[in-house]
Formats: sequence, structure tokens, C-alpha cells
Amino acid sequence: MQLPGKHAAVLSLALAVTVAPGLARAAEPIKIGVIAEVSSITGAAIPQAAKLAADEINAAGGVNGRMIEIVEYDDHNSAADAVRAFQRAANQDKVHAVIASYVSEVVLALEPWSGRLKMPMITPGAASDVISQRVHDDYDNLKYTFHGYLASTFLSDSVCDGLKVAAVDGLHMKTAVVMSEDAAWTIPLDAEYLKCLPKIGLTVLDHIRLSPDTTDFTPVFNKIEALKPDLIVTGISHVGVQPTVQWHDQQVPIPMIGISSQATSSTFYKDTNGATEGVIYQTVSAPDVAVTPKMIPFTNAFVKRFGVTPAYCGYTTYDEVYFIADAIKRAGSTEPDKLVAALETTSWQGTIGKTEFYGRDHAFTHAMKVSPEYVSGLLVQWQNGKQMTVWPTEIANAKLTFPSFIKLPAK
Amino acid sequence: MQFLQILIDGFAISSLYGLGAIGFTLIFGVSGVLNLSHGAIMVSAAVVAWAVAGSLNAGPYLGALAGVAASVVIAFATYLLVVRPIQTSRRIPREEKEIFVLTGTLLWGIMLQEAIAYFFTSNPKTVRPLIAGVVNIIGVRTPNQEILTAVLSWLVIGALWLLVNRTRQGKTLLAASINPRGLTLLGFELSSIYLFVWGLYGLLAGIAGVLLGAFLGVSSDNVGTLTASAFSIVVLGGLGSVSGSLLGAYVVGYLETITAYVISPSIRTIPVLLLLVLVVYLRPQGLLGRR
Amino acid sequence: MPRLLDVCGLTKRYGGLVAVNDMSFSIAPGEILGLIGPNGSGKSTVMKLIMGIEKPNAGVVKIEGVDVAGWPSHRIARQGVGIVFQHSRPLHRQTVLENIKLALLPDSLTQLVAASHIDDRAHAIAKRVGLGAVTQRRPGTLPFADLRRLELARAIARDPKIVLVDEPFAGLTAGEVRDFSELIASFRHDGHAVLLVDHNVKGIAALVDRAIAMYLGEFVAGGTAQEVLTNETVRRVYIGGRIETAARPPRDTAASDRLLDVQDLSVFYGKAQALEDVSLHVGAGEFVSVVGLNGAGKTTLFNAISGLVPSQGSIAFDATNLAGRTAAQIARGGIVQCPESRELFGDMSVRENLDLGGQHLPRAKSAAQLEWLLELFPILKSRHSQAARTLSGGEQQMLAIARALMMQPRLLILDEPTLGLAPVILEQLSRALEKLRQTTDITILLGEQNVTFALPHADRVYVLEHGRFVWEGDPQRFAAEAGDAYLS
Amino acid sequence: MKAFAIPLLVAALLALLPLGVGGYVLGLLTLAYYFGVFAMSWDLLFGFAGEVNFGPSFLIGLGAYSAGLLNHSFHLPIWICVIAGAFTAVVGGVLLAVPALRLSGPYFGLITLVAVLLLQNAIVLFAGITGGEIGLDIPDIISIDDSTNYWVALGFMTVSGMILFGLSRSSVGLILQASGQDAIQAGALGFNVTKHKLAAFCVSALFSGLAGAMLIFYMGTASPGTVVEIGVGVQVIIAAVLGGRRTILGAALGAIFLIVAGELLRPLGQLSTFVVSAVALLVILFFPGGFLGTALHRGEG
Repeated sequence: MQLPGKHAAVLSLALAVTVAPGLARAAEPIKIGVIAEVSSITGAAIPQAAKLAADEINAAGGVNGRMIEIVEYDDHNSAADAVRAFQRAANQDKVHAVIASYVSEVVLALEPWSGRLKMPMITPGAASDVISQRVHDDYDNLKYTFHGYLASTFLSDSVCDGLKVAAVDGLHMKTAVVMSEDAAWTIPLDAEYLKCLPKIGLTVLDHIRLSPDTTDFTPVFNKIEALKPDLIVTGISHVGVQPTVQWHDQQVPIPMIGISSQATSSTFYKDTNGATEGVIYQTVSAPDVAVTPKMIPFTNAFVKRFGVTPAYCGYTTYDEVYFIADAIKRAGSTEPDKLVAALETTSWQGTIGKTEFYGRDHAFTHAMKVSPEYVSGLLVQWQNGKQMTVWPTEIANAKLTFPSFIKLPAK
Repeated sequence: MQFLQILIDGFAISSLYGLGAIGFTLIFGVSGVLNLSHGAIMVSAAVVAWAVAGSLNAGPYLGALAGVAASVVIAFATYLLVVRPIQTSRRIPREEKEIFVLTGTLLWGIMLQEAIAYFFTSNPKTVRPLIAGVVNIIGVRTPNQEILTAVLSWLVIGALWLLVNRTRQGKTLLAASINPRGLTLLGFELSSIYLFVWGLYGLLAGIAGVLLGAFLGVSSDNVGTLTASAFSIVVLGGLGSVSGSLLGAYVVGYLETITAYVISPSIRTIPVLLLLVLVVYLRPQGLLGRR
Repeated sequence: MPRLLDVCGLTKRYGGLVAVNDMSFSIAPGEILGLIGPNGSGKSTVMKLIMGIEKPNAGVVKIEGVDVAGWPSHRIARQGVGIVFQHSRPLHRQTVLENIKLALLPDSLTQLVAASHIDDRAHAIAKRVGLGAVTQRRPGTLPFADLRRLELARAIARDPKIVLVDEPFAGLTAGEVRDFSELIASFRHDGHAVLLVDHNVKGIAALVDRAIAMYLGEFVAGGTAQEVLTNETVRRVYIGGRIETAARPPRDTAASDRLLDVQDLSVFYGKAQALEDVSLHVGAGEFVSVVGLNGAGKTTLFNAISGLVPSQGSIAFDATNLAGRTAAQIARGGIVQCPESRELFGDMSVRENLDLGGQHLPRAKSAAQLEWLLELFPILKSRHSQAARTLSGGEQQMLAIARALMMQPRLLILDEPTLGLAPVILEQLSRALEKLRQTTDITILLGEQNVTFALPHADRVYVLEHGRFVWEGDPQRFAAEAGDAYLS
Repeated sequence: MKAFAIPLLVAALLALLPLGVGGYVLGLLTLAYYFGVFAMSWDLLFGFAGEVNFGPSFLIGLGAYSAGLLNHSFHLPIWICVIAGAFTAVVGGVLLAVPALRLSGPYFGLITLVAVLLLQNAIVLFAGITGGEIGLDIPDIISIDDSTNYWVALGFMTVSGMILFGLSRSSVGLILQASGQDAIQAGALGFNVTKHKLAAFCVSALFSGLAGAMLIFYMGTASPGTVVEIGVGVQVIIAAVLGGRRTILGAALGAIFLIVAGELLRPLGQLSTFVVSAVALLVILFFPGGFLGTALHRGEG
């Protein structure tokens, strides 16, 4: 059921005052630990969305009468802090499940611990393939970890799906250069790019990996330009604003499309003084588009309560709290193995699509299924300071448009 | 063609490095201080410029001005609140002043970095370029900002050279770096000379910071890297030698650019580090250093 | 007889400067050799070369026939050489005993606990050097003399065959000097050899069997202490030949026109008292010389006046007390010092050095001043664009003086202007000073160990010894009353 | 021996903590203890040998990553990996120190700094093997029980502390201190200064490597952010200076203070680091002796 955020808050407050004590006697609350870097815009969305979801569920009477309680931990984006927080969550605060971080380094550090402490854990934003591959390789020990976001490989697939429609069919593009930062998370990403781009009819002219501490991109862009590709397919995160800003300042006449973590942030336009105009990035959510009927209500509730639009991992977190609750309801217990079993059979219609997890025989065990009928992702383009959805076509609220310095291939 | 590109790109980035390193080496030369809050000061300048130009809509020029001003203020603070107390402290044995100044400025740098992250988040920022657009130099498309960076850097460097070699004030700086005691005997107050040089340093670091912010963009996470690179450039060129750090800056800048073009962008920094190791072992005083 | 130490053709160059040139000497067991020479004569370098702290460019250093030239100092030490540094830096967190034990430890990484006999040995040594009573104190709490004792104890801990002692008596009182002389003399009996390095001939004369004198890095004279003292060159280096004087008619130096008036000035370096209740005055336009050997306290006196070292007592300039002024204020106030170390800006040109001197004057004035100085020191004119570092010693000294004069001082303090200069240069310098004295009414306070240089210009003379004035008066009377006392 | 009594007593008391406090505090202190060992090893090098090593995290990282890789790729038992890690750290330390000891002051500092940067680059460059910036997962860990981890760490810190402290008080420590304070004089007293400094570097490397290796087997993960980046080294240096240089044990105090304080101030969010640094700055400005230094050596020297 949907409730506007404010009412939800008020209601839950009322509940807390009146009903809660009674319930508390009836059943102790379900505790969900949330570990994230709250000082970053992206990370902050995780606990916020979790609280929002919990309050809604509690307002609706909780799970079999048990209230959901969110326990927050700030990991300062450090694996060490995260591990410590996870240990506390499990050993001291006795939570029943953990939603943890959007950073692969942190999640990978936690994964073995979720196994050791038999603590079900879902990541709402980390991309590394390794997360689910490990579960596949060592199912008995690591089955407690679920990958609640698209694995790098699937990100590439999502980008390719989008490019097929938007670039190849739409703009008659034939060639591309892959430009990624030289980091562990881009290894599977690039591998998949090199596989799927040719499939959709884009010849890869070159594959450039750059040091994450690159400051001057002039050499890179000049090199790429010399090859005259129709577009640049990106995999960038740690390098920050530089590639975008210098792409704009040097007026590189080639569109940039792909994974650009920074670009998903709602403040990116301001941070780059508008240099991001025309940049296209892959994500699972965007303001003002209804990927599913639940998306816009959630977005509004979130904005009402926290005053900012939720980052992508806000959406996933929101859904995760819901299907954890759902799983507990179905399992009728918070006992880890039962909970895991229930989560594995999750089929939840959430804000970003239908969430189901691959089984233990699939190479990406416990990774989200990615395809149009499940979660497929979007391509979003920065257009005059706004994030406009340009794919999938059926929900798109804008057409591709590029800054004047971009030269598109002749039709 | 590629040669020309390397030439142009390398030049811009190198002059920026140079500008960043000069202040650092100046302070060391004149007052013997290795200021490990250098990076933090540069970033502060850039972020203030960004905030004033952007959020307050004061326009790029006013923003840049504010940034430089901020950097000068912080430079004075660094000297008066951190460096001088350590230098004048009786509790600290003379032979250990150095490590204390290092630790002190280091901590100060961390404080600045955290303050920036707190007020402006650690998201990378780009200062609005003073002049946008690009020009085509014999087939190499070059952003105006890049040219501006190079030109401004060299104007500042030139101005500094004139100051040091052509003005009375500057001569005293040079003298102080050679023989402070001699200067005292001639009736110059070292304390005021140090104040002056820290102000000058703030100016240089500020300009470098703002240009950096406009050309490459900065984040409070860059603080460490910036300090380290200034440190390496300065040692490469010879501690305390201004011309040395300029040379160092160009060696580093071009080495990085060439690596990025000819070998691969993924190992951009490594040749520089190796060269640095080599130089420090074979010629510890640096390329143009005395001793 | 067999020699313990045999030095032959020892040479050390720093860049262009030759610090030690072809020095040769030897010491026999039980012998004490004095190596004397004014500051900058290279004697300390010789000592460093023997100890292996500096590597010689040429020459042989044989210890009982083993050539150790160029060895690292720890191997030379184990070969049987010990050194007493002038300034000791003991470990402050350890007791005196522990400091001595340190020197007794084997150079081993594995021996974590000192062998028991080391303890007794340390106690014995402590007793021998007269530290028996304070073995459990921390060095920080010891008087200066005891610190020197500790230094000595550490040097002889390994029972070296050869002991090098740098400035054995610097900063010690008469009584302490006697104790130390006995200590050093006692080595003789254990058949050890001692090399005493000092600029003070008089101080060590009584102690040494033989002495050799160095000057400008070269051997000057050798033989018994008497022979060396009476040697012509040595005399010229220290006192010069015949003493001339040219005092101007004595002025009335009543308090009224006392330009500089110093009362009961005392200076301490840590524990050591470098200056003891010194009082002196200089009248306006007067030329006053303070003569005394190195280490007598001249430089300390001048630095105290210039506000470079903290001092007790009162210093009045122009009847106003200088207490609380910074060194720079004092300099701008008219007391300009031209220090022993010259303190030139080596990498800047002659002209730039001079300009810096004149910077406090209005441009016109400083230009005029420059004009005049280039006449006074014509050599500087021809060198004006050359880097100060590249000048010869004499030229550097003239530049230093000229730079000080650029400030138009009311009182010019000259500290050891003759330091390390060849006699020829001294003539030039002397002439320049005389001209200065005749043509201007400048007031000058000159500190010198070279009496022939100091006296001719002086109106009045003070003799400084061990931080105290022992004689004051008219230059003519100097030879008669103070001259001998001064040398032998 | 009195010098040993008090710290041992404190250690004994700390050993009782698990009876009283929750897993969270224990986890916190466990980390602090490993950092304590880092800081103590650094102090041996700085406080006694007088060498300012800007790259303690080079030695730590070497130990951690070589141990981690052995466990990750070859599944060797923990204790073998730890020993191997320590050994690698020593070898790396020697390779760094032998030439670096010819340098002095800022140059030595810079070289050690560069060593860290190179190691970091190497890790990212060979992400295939090392897991790059997202880190390396360690299959085996010391224990999942907080108390056990706590006791292991405490024991390790106590033993290392005693060894390092004992060493600093031993004859060798005396010689080392002399060499650090005045190399010329030490040489003239017949001590091979370079030999002793190199030895100190090895010991420092040994314990840094050991602690680094143990740390990752506690956390079950190794990433540049936790054991290599310059920031880690900076923490170590600050801890040592804060606790009191030349006291060895003080360094451990400093480390515990830094981490505990950072935790207590967590409510301040980002500002916590700011406040901790500010406090540290004030301490070195007004109590240069650091905690232990000020406590022990009042009015000395």
C-alpha cells in the first residue's frame, strides 16, 4: 500500500506512542542494520530510504505485528569501519538482516563476515561481479549475501540494450571507443562491453584504460578523437569530474555514454558548472519517470521528507526493506537460513522493477535478474541542468539532444 | 601531430605544476619550512572560488579573487597558528623542530581538508573557467582555459622573478634564504620578512589552486596528492631552488603526458615516481639544487 | 723509537679551498703533541681527518704502522683512537654512568645486556675523571666542567692508544684547567699518545712535549713549545712583528660623550660562563681595540652588544639602555657589527650585498655612500658584479666591512677581521682602516687576537682573557705591561 | 624491571575487559591495538634511530598484502602467511633502507613516501591478482568471536610492546639512541652507525609487517584504504608523536587515543576527524613530549 511520506511519518509516530508498547510486548521488533557512508549524497539516501520504508510498513501494522526498526551505522566509506559496524550489528545489536553500502570495496569486505556471522546481507548499490560470483563458488558459506543491484556485467548489458535503440537504430552510429578507469570494478564491465557492443552493431575501435588519478585527459581525448569513433562508452567513477569537465572544455565532438557514477548525483550539474550537459549515463531510476507505478510516489515521499531527490541506491534500498519484510513474513521467522531461503524465492514488484534473484546454479548466484520484465535500467541524459530519461522509449520523457560541439554521424 | 599535441598539453599542465610548486619551494628556501598543508591550501582556494562564483553568482572573476584572498588568509593562519609557535617553542629541542613542523602542518592540512569536506562535501568541484571555448592551434584543438592557465602561470612566475631579482623587498627574500643572520646584522627584522614570504606564498598557492580548479577540478580528497606532487617536484628540482622546481615541474608534466600518449594512460604516474627515486639516490640535492 | 701515530702528506680540499695542505707529523708513545693555530688554520680539520670523520684527499695516517686513511671512523676508533669533542652531546635520558657504559659497549647487535665487568669499568673511569660522586645524575644537571669530564671519560673508555683533544680548556676556570692538565698528563704514564688541538699557545705550552703550528692549512713551525712560540712566523701570525702604535691625543672620555657604555656584562652558554662582569666604554669618534685569544670571549662580548645573545648587566648606547631591543633594531640604531664569520650573501653579487647594506637609507644617500666605499676599497669596484662566494678571503673581508659601512654606522664593531688572512692582505686592510680612521669621525670597536693589527689604529686597548678584562690602557704601554703576559 | 611492571599490569587489566563491555568496544580496541604496534615500530625508527619514515604503511602494506595473497591464492594456514608477510616486510624494508639511509631529513622522508605510492600503484595496476582498489578478500580469519580477536590483538600488542620497549632499553637501544642523536660522535665511539640503523629498520619492518598481516586476518579483508594509503601512515605518525616520541609505549597510547577518540566523536559525523586532528595539533604545540613524554620526563634536558 502507498502512503504519502508525511502521513506515514505522522502515523508511525502515533503508532509508536500508542500501539507500539502493546506490540512490543507481543513481539520484539525486527531489526535491520543499515551500513553506509552518510556524508556522501549517494550514501545518505540508503538509511533515509530504509527509514521511509520501515515507517510505511510499521504504519500498516508491521510484519505479523512486529515493528521494523532501522539501526544506522556510518562506515565513513572505509572497509575497516564497515567490518566493525557489521560485527556490532550482528553481535551486539542483534539485527536480523543488514543492508550495506554502495561501494564494492566495502561490500566485498563484509561478504565473508555475513557468512561467518550467518547474517543475511543485501547491497543496494555495489556493482562488482565478484560479489555474486563468490556466492556461487562457496554457496554454503556465503549464501547469506544478496546482490541487490546490477552486477557490472549486467550494467554493460543494460548500456548495450539502450545503445541498440538510442544510438545504433536512432542515430546510425557504427563505431565506439571504450574508456574506463583502470580499476578492479571495470574489469568485468569492459569485458562485457567488448562482448555486447559488437553484438548490437558497434565496432570497438579502441579500449582505453586510464589511471584513476589521471588529472589531464587531453591526451586521452585527443587519442580517441584521432580514431574518429561515433561515441565514447564510459566506465568512470573514482576519476571524478575531470573527464566530464575536460570533455566539455575541450569540446570533444563525440558523445559520452555509459557508466558515470558521479553523473547520477543530482548536484553534478552544479559541481561541473554545467559541463555535464549532454552526458548520458546508465542508472535504475530517474526523477519524473514511472519505471513502475511505485516509483513516483516513493520519489515524492522521499523529497517531501528529506528535501532531496533519492540517489539510485535510495530506490533499491526502499525495495529491499520491503522484500526483506516480505521474506520474513513468508518464512514466518527471522532465523537466518530460513530467511535466506525465503529471500531466494523473492519476487517483488518494486520501484525500479521486479526483483528476483538468480539461483545457486547460475554463475551470478543471488544477483538481481536483469531484463525488461525484471529490472532493466535506464539511460538518462543531462539536458539544461535536468536529468531526463531517454530510454527505454516507452517511459522516456525526452529525446536525445547534444551540445553544439558534438558532431553526429551523417544519416 | 602527436608531437605537437604532447608539446601543447604538456606545457599547460607543467606550468600549472610549476606554479603550484614554486610557493612550496619559496617557503622552504626562505624559512626552511616544508609546509605539508600545501595541498589543503590550494584546494581551499579553489573551493572558495567555486562557491563564490557559483552559489553566490558573483561571477568567475570575483570568485577567483575570493579564492586567492582565502588562500592568503589561510597561509597567514598556517604560519601564525602552527609554524611560528613550533619554531619559537622552548619545549621543542632544536634538532626536532623539523619533524614537529612537518607533523603540525600535516595535522593542519587534515583539519582544512575536513573543514572543506564538511562545508562543501567531498564531491569534486570545478571552478567556472575564466574564458570558455577552444581555439585550434595547427590542428590541435586547445581549450582557451588551458592557454589561459599557461599564460597566467607564466605571468605570475615572471612577476615573482621580477620581485625577487629587481626589487629591494625581493632581494631581502633572496638574502634571507642565503644567510638570515647576515640579514639581521644589517638591521632587517626576520619576523617581518617571514610574514611577507608567507603572504606571497598564500598568493601563489591561491592562484595555482584556482587555476587548478578551473582546469582540472578539485576535491577535498586531492589534498594529499597535491601536497605529495608539489613535494616531489620540489625535491626533483632541488629544495629551495625556484628555477629548479620549475624545471622539475616541466620534467614531471611532460613525462606524464608522454607516458599517457605513447605508452598508456594507466601507468601515467609511475615513470615519474621511478625517476624521482633515481634522482634522490644519484643526486639528492636535486637537478638544480646546491649543497 | 716506535711511533704510535704517523701522519704523512695529509691533504684536504673543499672544492677550491685547501683546508689542509701536505701536513706531516708523528707522535710517540707517552708523548703529548700540541697542534696550534688560529681559527680557520685547518687544525680541527686535521683532527677530523685522523678520526675519519672527514675523508682526506691525499696522505697517509698510520696507527702503529696500519694505514687507516679513509677508513670509517668507527673502525679507526676500534684501531685505538679516541676523540674529545669540544661540544659534548651526552644522552639526556641516561645517567652519567650509563653514558660512560655506552662508550664501553661492544659494537654488537646481539648483546642486549651489558656484561657485568663493564659496570665496574665504568665506575673506575668515572672516578678517574672525577665524576665518581655524580654517576647517578643526569647530564642535564651537571655543571659545564663535569660535562667536559664526561666527554673525556667517553673518549678514554675504550682505552685508546691515541687521544685527540679539541680545545681542552675552552670555557674552563683556572682551577678546572689545572685538573684537566693533570688528567691529560696522566695518559703519558699509561704510554698513550695525546694530540692537543688548540689556538691558545699559552694554554697548552706547559702540558705538551712538542708543538707544531699551522696557518692557512700549512705547517708553519715545529719543536718544543718555546721554539714554536719564539718562531718568527708564529709570532707574526699571533702578535705580528714589531708593535707600532699611533694613538691620537687621548680624549676626555667622561660619561657625557660615552657613545657605548657597557656595565657588568655577563653571558652564560648553558652552564658555561663565557663573559664575567665585563665593563667597557667607547667614546664618540674613538677607536678601541679588544685584544684576546680565540675563546677569550670577544665574539661573545660583541654579540651581546649587538643583541644576538642574551646577557645580564647593562648596555647603554647614546645614553639609552638597549635592553629589550631586537638585534635588528640595535643594528638600525647605529651599532653595526661586521662579524668574524662575515655572514656575506654568498650567491649574491658584491653590488647586491652592498645595496642590502644601504637599504635603510634613502636611495640618494646610499648611492653616495656606495660611491665613497668603492673609493675606499677599489678592489670591490672591479669585482662589483661577481658573486661574493667567489671572492678571495681578503676581498670577502673588505666586502663585509664595506657592507657594514653602507649602513652609516655610528659604532662599527669589527670582529677578527684578520681571521685566516695572509699577511699581504692584512697590510691592505690595515691601510683601509687607517684611512677610515683619519678621514671620518667614525667610532670603531675592534676585536683582535693579532695585536700588531689591533694596536696601530687603537686609541685605547682592552685585554680580554677567559671572559674577563685583565688589562686596559694606552697602546704604547701595552708591550711593556701586557704584551708578554699575552703571549707566553 | 619496574618499567615493565606498570604496562604489564595495565595489559592484565585490559585483558579483563571482555567480561564487562560489548563486542563493539572490543572490536574498536582490537583495531587500536594493531595500530599501537604500527606506531611503536615507527617510534623505534624515529625516536631512537632518528630517521623520519613517512611510509610506515609501505612496510605494513607489504606485510598485509603478501600474507593476504598467500592465503587468498594458495590457502596457506594463517600462521605461515603471517610469518611470510613479516618476512616480506623485512626484505622490502632492507631494499628500501640500504640506499635510503645514505640520505637524510626530507630526502629520506620523500623516498619512504614514494615507496608507498609505488606500492599503491602496483596494487591497482595488478588488480587481477591483488583485487585492486576494491581489495582482496581473505578466506581465513583468526576468529569470529570478538573476545578471542580482542585477546589475540592485546596479547600481540603486549608482546611486541615488551620486545620493542626492552630493545630500546637494552645496550643495543642505547647505541641506537646515540647513533640517532649524533652519528659522528657515535662513530667516534666505535659504533657502526649504519649497521645499527639498518637493524632498527629491520625490527621496525618486522613488527609493522606482523601487525599488518594480523590486522587483515582479523578484518578478513585487505584493501589499499585500510593498510597502504598514505593516510594510514599519517595516522601512525600522529599516534607516535602524540603518545610521546622516544617512549615506545607512548606510541601505543597515542594510537588507542586516536581511534577511541575518533569513535567517541562519531556523533559529530565528519567533524570528528577535524576535532581529533585539532586536539593532536594542540598537544604537539603545548605538550611536545606527548602523553607519556610529558608524564615521565618533566623538567629534563
